[in-house]
Amino acid sequence: MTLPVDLSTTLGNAWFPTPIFTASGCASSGRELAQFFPLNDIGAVVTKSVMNKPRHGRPTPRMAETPSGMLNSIGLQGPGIDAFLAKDVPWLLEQKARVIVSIAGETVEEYSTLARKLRSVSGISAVEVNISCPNVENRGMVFACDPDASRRVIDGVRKTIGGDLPIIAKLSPDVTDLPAIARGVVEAGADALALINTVLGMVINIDSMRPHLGGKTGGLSGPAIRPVAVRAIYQVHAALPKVPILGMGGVSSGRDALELILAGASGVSVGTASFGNPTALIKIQNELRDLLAARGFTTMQQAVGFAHRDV
Amino acid sequence: MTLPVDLSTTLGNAWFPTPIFTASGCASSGRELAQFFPLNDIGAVVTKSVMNKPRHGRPTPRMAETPSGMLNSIGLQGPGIDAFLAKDVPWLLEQKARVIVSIAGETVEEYSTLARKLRSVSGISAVEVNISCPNVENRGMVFACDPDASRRVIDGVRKTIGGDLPIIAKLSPDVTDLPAIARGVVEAGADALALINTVLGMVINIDSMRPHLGGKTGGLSGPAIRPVAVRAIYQVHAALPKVPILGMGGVSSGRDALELILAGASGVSVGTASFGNPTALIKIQNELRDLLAARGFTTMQQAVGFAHRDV
Amino acid sequence: MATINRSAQQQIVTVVGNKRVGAYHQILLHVGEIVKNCRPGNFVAISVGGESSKMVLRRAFAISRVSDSSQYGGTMELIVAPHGSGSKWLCAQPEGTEIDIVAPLGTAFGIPTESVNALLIGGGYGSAPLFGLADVLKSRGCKVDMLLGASIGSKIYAPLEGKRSVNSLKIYTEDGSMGETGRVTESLLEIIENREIDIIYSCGPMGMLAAITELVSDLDVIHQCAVEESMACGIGICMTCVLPVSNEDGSTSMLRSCIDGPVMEGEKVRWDLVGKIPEAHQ
Amino acid sequence: MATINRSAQQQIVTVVGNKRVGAYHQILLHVGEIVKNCRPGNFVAISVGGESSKMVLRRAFAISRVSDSSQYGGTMELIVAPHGSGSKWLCAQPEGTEIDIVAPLGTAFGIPTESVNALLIGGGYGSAPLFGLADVLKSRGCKVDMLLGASIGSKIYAPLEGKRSVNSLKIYTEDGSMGETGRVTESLLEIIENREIDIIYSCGPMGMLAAITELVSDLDVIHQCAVEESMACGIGICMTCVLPVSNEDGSTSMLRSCIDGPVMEGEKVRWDLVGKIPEAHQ
Ligand SMILES: Cc1cc2nc3c(=O)[nH]c(=O)nc-3n(C[C@H](O)[C@H](O)[C@H](O)COP(=O)(O)OP(=O)(O)OC[C@H]3O[C@@H](n4cnc5c(N)ncnc54)[C@H](O)[C@@H]3O)c2cc1C
Ligand SMILES: Cc1cc2nc3c(=O)[nH]c(=O)nc-3n(C[C@H](O)[C@H](O)[C@H](O)COP(=O)(O)OP(=O)(O)OC[C@H]3O[C@@H](n4cnc5c(N)ncnc54)[C@H](O)[C@@H]3O)c2cc1C
Ligand SMILES: Cc1cc2nc3c(=O)[nH]c(=O)nc-3n(C[C@H](O)[C@H](O)[C@H](O)COP(=O)(O)O)c2cc1C
Ligand SMILES: Cc1cc2nc3c(=O)[nH]c(=O)nc-3n(C[C@H](O)[C@H](O)[C@H](O)COP(=O)(O)O)c2cc1C
Ligand code: FES
Ligand code: FES
Repeated sequence: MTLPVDLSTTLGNAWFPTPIFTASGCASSGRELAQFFPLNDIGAVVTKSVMNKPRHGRPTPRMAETPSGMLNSIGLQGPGIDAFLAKDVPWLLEQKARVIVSIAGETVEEYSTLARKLRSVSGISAVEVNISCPNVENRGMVFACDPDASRRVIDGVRKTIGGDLPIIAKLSPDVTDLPAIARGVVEAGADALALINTVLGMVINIDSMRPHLGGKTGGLSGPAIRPVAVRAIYQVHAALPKVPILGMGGVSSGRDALELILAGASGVSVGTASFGNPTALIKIQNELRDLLAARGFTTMQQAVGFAHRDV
Repeated sequence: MTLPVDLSTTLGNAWFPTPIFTASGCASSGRELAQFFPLNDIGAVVTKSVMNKPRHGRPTPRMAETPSGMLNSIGLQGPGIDAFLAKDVPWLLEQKARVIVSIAGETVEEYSTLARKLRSVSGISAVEVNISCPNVENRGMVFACDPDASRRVIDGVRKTIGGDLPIIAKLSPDVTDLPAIARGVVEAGADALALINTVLGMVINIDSMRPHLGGKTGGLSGPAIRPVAVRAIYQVHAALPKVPILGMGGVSSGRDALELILAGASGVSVGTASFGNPTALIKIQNELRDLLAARGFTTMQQAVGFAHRDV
Repeated sequence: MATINRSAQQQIVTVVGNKRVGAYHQILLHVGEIVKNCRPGNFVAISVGGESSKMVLRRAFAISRVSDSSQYGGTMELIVAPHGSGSKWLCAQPEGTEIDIVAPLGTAFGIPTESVNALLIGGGYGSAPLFGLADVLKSRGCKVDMLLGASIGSKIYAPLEGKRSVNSLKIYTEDGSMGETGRVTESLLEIIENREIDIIYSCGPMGMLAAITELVSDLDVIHQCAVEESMACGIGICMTCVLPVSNEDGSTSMLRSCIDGPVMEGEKVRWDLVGKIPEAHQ
Repeated sequence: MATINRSAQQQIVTVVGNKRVGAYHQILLHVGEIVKNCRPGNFVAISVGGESSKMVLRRAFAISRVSDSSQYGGTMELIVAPHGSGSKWLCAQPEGTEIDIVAPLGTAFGIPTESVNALLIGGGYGSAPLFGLADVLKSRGCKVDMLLGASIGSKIYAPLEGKRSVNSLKIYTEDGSMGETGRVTESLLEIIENREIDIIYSCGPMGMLAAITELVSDLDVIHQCAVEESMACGIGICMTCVLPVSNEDGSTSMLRSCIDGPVMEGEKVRWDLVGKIPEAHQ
């Protein structure tokens, strides 16, 4: 197939043939989607956020469908970093997939430990640091909602991991001043930003008349939050035009991906859309290529942040 | 018609026969909806936020439809408080509607001025203070995003308006710590809280490749944000169980209204749903009555915050 | 305002016809009694997408024609361009589908009390309400000429039956695929002069309405146009559909095109300020 | 896991039948070649609501039966209860509608290599996959008895043709409106003993599956059950559908019921921990 448009992109020093990635937690470790398309066809697989130890996650029910979206409260169920590095990463690299490992912790220390374990692994493209986790050292306040704690996490990861592997800090939209949080983590050493994690929400079951989710609150994702994602990306790109952004939030078509790119995203992760359509990533990638071509772009990079141009 | 369930509710010392109200800015001044049902049939008409002077608002396009929602950027177009009090309030009172006047300002002083002009008007049930407005004295930072500024607005209104008229402070969900803002305005004299105003969002037009709205960003409303509203109401009711909440955000059926009530709302405003269905308020009110009856409630009040009960 | 939307009703109605006509769909709705209150210029607001729709807003369409004598009782005809997801959904509805409408909404074209010479100008599907208007004008003894324009021939809507009430019909397309090559404004001034036009009724893209207003600004001719602004509610409660309109005192108000329109006096609309805020420009 | 979902395909298929049967809809899909890979116990995940749907997730339904010989080529039958908005939408689709499916998904019932005595227990629409299973078991020389239960008679799904492969069929309803009054667990132990049952296959509400597991826990009988957890993706990528399942070493893992199920060994599921977090209870 000939590429009419050069879709390639970079985040820090990592290169990707296309800007369409999976979203952390929406592709498990990659194997399950490989049934539907070769993982090598998309830009990268962003793996489910892994913690230091194995973890059961939250009780069921873990999801509720909402208008044009869904709530989830998985609670970071996973095998722990050691099993993950032993089993999942080698398999992904065998598939020639580009791999971005997402890590999550409950303390600043846990993030550094994860970074240390990752440092020696070769073949990984980048690390995404999911800081939308409760900080057990500060009354469970989510790291990403606390400018100081977010900085310290990224600072710890940067110092441990050394200078090579790009660090993508993934932020929560549930804050008063997102550009301030973004600036803090960039100063602390993040090479790129992932925007946005889910929006905190809740559904009450009107039969049991209690919160529907086992974990009470959950994260809202899907098309419902796309306007929030576009705003977040636009705001942060305006404040920090040189910092690459991995955009996400409700993308389910090439049109949506283009919208995030025009707002300032250099890459686009697709989460919830894969639940409704296992081949969503391929469809989105193809549609994006056509839309870029129709607008006269010869490279995807030309479109990044194009909505900010002067009149 | 016999009422199998007593739907009446109170916010501070104001009494309403039903908990279903219009939402500010989604019923203009009431006249237009009166074409479709008697305004006296619903709990109250919350009028469009009025400022001290007449105002043109933001340039068009002022709206974009989004999945299960919409963005608006009206920019508080309106006739100014004097014309409003002269023309609109008397007409509403003539219809025997309960009236909640929503006010908005650009400075703490403007809110106090509005409160002073309202003080002498009789027949009004309550004043809703929309503090989701840019504060011109602080780099345009929205009052509701600044704990200190929100307090000062409510404090000014309370002092000016005296002790009688209930003050409902309307908060924005776009903050890191909503219960903290809520606590601040209650301490400053708010009798009740309105939750939630729209969520900040943006749509990029993929043809012009620029922000679609004349005002660039807009407020997201409709079913898409309902999980955010439920979470906000639940959180604030848990933190301040004695403070009545006027809930809103994506309510378009009795089921939705019940969900907000179970989370902790004593009243429910309906906004965007009226755009899709001019008789939405009546439909919602009837459905709510049936749902309450089916669950064995004899009064609406019994259901307020019911999802918080101990096991 | 007291008289606006006075007879608006919300009703579930049945699609009794859906036929492709060029680039458009001619959709016939069985609406019953409502037809009695529909005037040329009024519009209908329609719920789209069905019960599980992610589209929360109604779509506005000009009422092309109503009839009370057909086999179905009161029917309403719409000419719909499949544009975005809502109008495409409507165009895909087969006969028998039930849809939720609110109608009639908005202002109507003013009908002169004497017999005058009227020129009706339509752009694209903007011609839809003009044929019904022509009928009314003709029945009042007016002479009715019509100009229709579009980018291409398939976007000209000019039904055979519609031409009965029209004295002359001239068609323009930008690509020349039908009628003359060019726009409806091409020889507008000559036509007005030659045919001694007293009143112009126009409906079509905002650019066309603005251009007509500009051309006739120095003439002693009335120009009523049906504007089209993006609408969220259609009934005056959301303030999204505003247009800058001159007041008597020279100031400008942002008026709702759904209830102070869609039919407005062309010369009162501040076309130069559309999409801007008046303050900054006074 | 390498073998799970190996033959899953996403495909647009046509509804070729939609018939009400009691409280359910029997929906027939023309799916073509896919039928070759469908085994009793597998399920299908269906997009609902059409193009402008606000429902973003697929709905899971057990494959009731597949056939490759009918007039339509390969067809798949589903028995759907109109429950919430998605299943109601599916039940409202007329013949000719195109829908987007992913199938076959998940584990299948294990088929014994020798001829054994099998007892099939279905609750509500849970009986749907059991008739196809009965066919397979019978063709392997097994003796197949069946118990079906539901709250009311209209929720018993027991098609005439389905009974061919069944040695005996006993029906229970809680209100007594069909068969015996009571639940399928009523005389379960006697039935197992009298009929010398070697293996139980069950499908139905989680409470029923748990009750059966409990009852047979001391017996030397295999129990395979098809579980039903709320699913967001159906293909193993979201982790919403997990169930606590015992490992060999006595620890508990949260396994995905969409790819490690829906068919699981009843005794391995920690029914007491469903809806809880294992750590807190070990
Ligand atoms: C008074 C009036 C009369 C009209 N008459 C006709 C007619 O006779 N035939 C016809 O084909 N079209 C007509 N239109 C335009 C028609 O309303 C739009 O094409 C339609 O709303 C687009 O909806 P969509 O879902 O296809 O597009 P989308 O772009 O998906 O619509 C998104 C949102 O924007 C609004 N919107 C988008 N474009 C317009 C527009 N041009 N006007 C108003 N709202 C818009 C929609 O209501 C919707 O809320 C009329 C519009 C108005 C205001
Ligand atoms: C393996 C499996 C096989 C099934 N087989 C059948 C069958 O043969 N016939 C039948 O009628 N039903 C079956 N179900 C249940 C069916 O999936 C649900 O009734 C359906 O998803 C409800 O969707 P809704 O839109 O009607 O309800 P809603 O309550 O609106 O659904 C909301 C969301 O929750 C999910 N959900 C709700 N209930 C269930 C449930 N019980 N199981 C899984 N997801 C759920 C839906 O997928 C959706 O995402 C099966 C479920 C599973 C997991
Ligand atoms: C079921 C589910 C699980 C998720 N798990 C993670 C996770 O482990 N780590 C993470 O950083 N984000 C996680 N997310 C957030 C997504 O990566 C993404 O930021 C969000 O869902 C918005 O994108 P979408 O609308 O395309 O899904 C999860 C989202 C969902 C729906
Ligand atoms: C078009 C529009 C205009 C609005 N104007 C106001 C306003 O003037 N003052 C205010 O406090 N809220 C305003 N709101 C917010 C609503 O009152 C409400 O808080 C919000 O829309 C959420 O409710 P909904 O989802 O039911 O619309 C406006 C909302 C919309 C959609
Ligand atoms: S469309 Fe809502 S006021 Fe005109
Ligand atoms: S439903 Fe998504 S992992 Fe099972």
